[in-house]
Amino acid sequence: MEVIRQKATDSEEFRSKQLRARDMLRGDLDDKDLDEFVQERVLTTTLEKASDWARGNSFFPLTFGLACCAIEMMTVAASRLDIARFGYEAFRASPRQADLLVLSGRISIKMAPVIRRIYDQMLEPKYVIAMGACSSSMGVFNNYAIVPADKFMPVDVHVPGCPPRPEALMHGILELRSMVHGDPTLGWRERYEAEGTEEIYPLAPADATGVNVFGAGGTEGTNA
Amino acid sequence: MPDAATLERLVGALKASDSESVIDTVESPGRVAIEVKPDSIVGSLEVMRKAGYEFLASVHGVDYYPNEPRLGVDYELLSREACDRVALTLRVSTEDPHLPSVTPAWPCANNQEREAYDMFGLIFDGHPDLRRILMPEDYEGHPQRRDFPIGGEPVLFTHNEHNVPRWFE
Amino acid sequence: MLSTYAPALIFIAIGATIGIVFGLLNKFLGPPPRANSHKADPYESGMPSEIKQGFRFGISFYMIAILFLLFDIEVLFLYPIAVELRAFGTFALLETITFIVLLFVGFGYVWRRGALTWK
Amino acid sequence: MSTVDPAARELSAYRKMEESVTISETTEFEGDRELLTLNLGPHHPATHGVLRLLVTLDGEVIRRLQPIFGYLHTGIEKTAEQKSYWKAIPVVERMDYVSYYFNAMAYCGAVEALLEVEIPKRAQYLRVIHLELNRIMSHLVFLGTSALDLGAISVWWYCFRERETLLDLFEMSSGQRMHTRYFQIGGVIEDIPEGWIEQVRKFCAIMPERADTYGDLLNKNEIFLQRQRDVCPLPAEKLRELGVTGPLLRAAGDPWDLRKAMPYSSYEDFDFKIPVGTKGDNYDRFQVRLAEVKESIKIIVQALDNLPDGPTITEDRKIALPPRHELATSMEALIHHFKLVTEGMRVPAGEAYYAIEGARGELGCFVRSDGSSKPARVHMRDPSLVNMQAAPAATEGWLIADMLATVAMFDPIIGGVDR
Repeated sequence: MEVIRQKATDSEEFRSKQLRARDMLRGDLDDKDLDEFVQERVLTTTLEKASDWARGNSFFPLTFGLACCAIEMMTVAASRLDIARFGYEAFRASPRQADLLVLSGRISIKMAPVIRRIYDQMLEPKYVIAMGACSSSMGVFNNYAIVPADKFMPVDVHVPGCPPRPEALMHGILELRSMVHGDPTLGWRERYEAEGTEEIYPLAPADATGVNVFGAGGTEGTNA
Repeated sequence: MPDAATLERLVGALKASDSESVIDTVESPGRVAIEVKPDSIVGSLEVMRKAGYEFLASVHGVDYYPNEPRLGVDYELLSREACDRVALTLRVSTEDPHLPSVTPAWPCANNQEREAYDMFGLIFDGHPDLRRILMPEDYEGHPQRRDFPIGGEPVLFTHNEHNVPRWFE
Repeated sequence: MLSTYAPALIFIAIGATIGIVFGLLNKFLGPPPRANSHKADPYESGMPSEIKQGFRFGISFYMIAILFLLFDIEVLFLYPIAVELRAFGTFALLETITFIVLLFVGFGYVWRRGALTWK
Repeated sequence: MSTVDPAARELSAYRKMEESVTISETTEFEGDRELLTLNLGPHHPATHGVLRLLVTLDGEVIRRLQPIFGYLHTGIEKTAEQKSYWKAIPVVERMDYVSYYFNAMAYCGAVEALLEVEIPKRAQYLRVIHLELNRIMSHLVFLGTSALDLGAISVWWYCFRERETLLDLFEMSSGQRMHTRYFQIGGVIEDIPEGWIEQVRKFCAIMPERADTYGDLLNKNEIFLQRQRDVCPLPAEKLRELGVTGPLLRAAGDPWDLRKAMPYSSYEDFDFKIPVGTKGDNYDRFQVRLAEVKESIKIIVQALDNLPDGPTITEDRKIALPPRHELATSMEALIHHFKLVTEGMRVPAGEAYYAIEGARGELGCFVRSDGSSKPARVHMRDPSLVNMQAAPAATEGWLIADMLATVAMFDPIIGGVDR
């Protein structure tokens, strides 16, 4: 959205702007000043940016509580930290009417197909937030029963924490909003153009001498 | 934790009803567990009920992995007048994990026996609806046995990073 | 004769066009729908559902629906009276009262017959 | 993410059963009325978590209710066997995620019973205060969400406002809002900061009249009364036979409360009453929990009044970490610290079953140790798993709306059920 707000350089100019706005409200501005006043404020944007702007500011989250993070998700919509200030308090129960799926809790292997089906049944501009460590990366329970969300569905924002504070989830949703508006907050690598500096062996040499603290490193956890 | 006298009385009552049912009593701080033969568990629980222990708090499986017979089942009993707890245990081997179900006499053990079946593979004969309760019904293996791998994913270190190339995407 | 009905017709035309336009707007504005197999499945709280279109439901649902429809339409008749009650004079008021009393007689009958209790 | 076309892959018996929701192939008939089997499935606004209710309906009347669990099974008991004793506390706390202090208390109690360690009086009082605060918070979450199910959303706003003040207290005393890991084996991690007692007193001053406002909001609400009074009652004998404990049993008139019957962690020092219902219907279940909030406040105030001084964790260095400043001076403290932090404490072989009065019933923890530094078996007897066995008995023959209100009153926490 090309919204160019000129910073008020000094207080007089700010004061004159206030007076002009007051005259405009009183209807004393004549046509030339009025045209210039309006000219300054007209938003010029593309249709797609406008619909993104509307979509980003009006997520309809799905009431989808799995485990402990669900209680913190309820707290986000409750009185102290109110998500209604951003317009997201319309929690819809059916996936047909919701466009934001917050995976609040740990995803067990019995629940994964159900979540995938609900995600498929949601309508098209849909976004997913993996709230908490358990849905992002199996968190505390690295065992047979838990599946991280990335394994079976695309996730847009991962909110760390176990359970994350309501402010953290709020920040995650606002991150998603800025992504939907088209200017995602850049990771530190993009911001400082530091791609390619990851210290990764492209392919570990056969005689990797790294000491294997973890044992054979196979699928079964061998620190039993 | 029943004192020595009541324990003697209980074991005597159990022996009276079924002579060789009691195998031994396991004492640990704050708890007494009377081990009985697997197929005399329903009778023993009835004896305990008459002796005042009429609330069956918990039925759960235990895996005594190194020593045989491997699988055990615990019945935690509570007497409300005497405000006292005692436990009946039994041991079953993995080759023949069959034992009589107590659900017909104690309906409170229904879900818990299904969970013991699901987690340890203990087959309760006579249980009205013995299906898996926690794992998906087509899941092979009983997860809480000691030899079942914990699963999950290995933690990524520099030495095993190449298994998951470009994980940072 | 047409001119007398002109406002109503224009009103219907505008209503229809707005309805259709909003119905189709999503085809152009919304993102292209990704066809995947499960989207059209009926939603049954996450489980695969077997409810086909023509599944039959109990008579009580139908009874309650029809009764609601009956008593709801009567309110429709009260609107024009309420708008111009002063112009129609007290005769219209008496007529409306008898109309409502008749309604209550019907409601009493339905209540006594037990059509409202859920079987 | 290649979504394989379901028809192509070979379906196992369970998937076939899952794909077609009606277990019996033909639709059932009861006399001339056709029954419909429906899923109030894992994702449903009124099931308080991922509880799946397979319901067989005759119109709106329920003929058969079958709760299906397992959609939140996290393998906590298996994970606890991989961790050393004091590392298992955070894992155990995440089972019943609304009353997390109770899980930690049951687990620590069982391990302390095995170790036969003596808990200092101050630690016992601090534990009782935190347990009762957590009971109030658990009843507030129950009250808010079940009133939400019956349409009274304003009660939900108020309850969560109180819950926020409670979480501030937990954060002040332990640094974290939920799953605080404040209970350590042998006592509490550290003493409460200054000003905490005043904050709790301020909370205890306003909470009783807040509880009355919730009562006034709902007791005179005709819709709430008609949907709760004489709905799905269960007599006490039936509940006892099904193993139900806690507020559900007390609502049916049976005053069994472990805090009074078999007091633990110095509950015998406080005098408080046990709220008991008469008919055992939904209205009694709601009232019993509301009255329990007031009783818990009485306990907290008494515990604060005569909170003894002294250590907040056992002096036995084999179990409790030595204080930091001692590490600089004494060698044994360093050795104890190093041993505890690396391998953890060794618990003598044995089995222990320690039961406490959780917010939903008897919460018992069975710990078996084989002498090593990792528990050989941790099992949590969760009240919700056993209480939910009474749900089919309570709701058969009632309408769907009553069933949803009853499941809300049973207050199952699926994290505790599925472990």
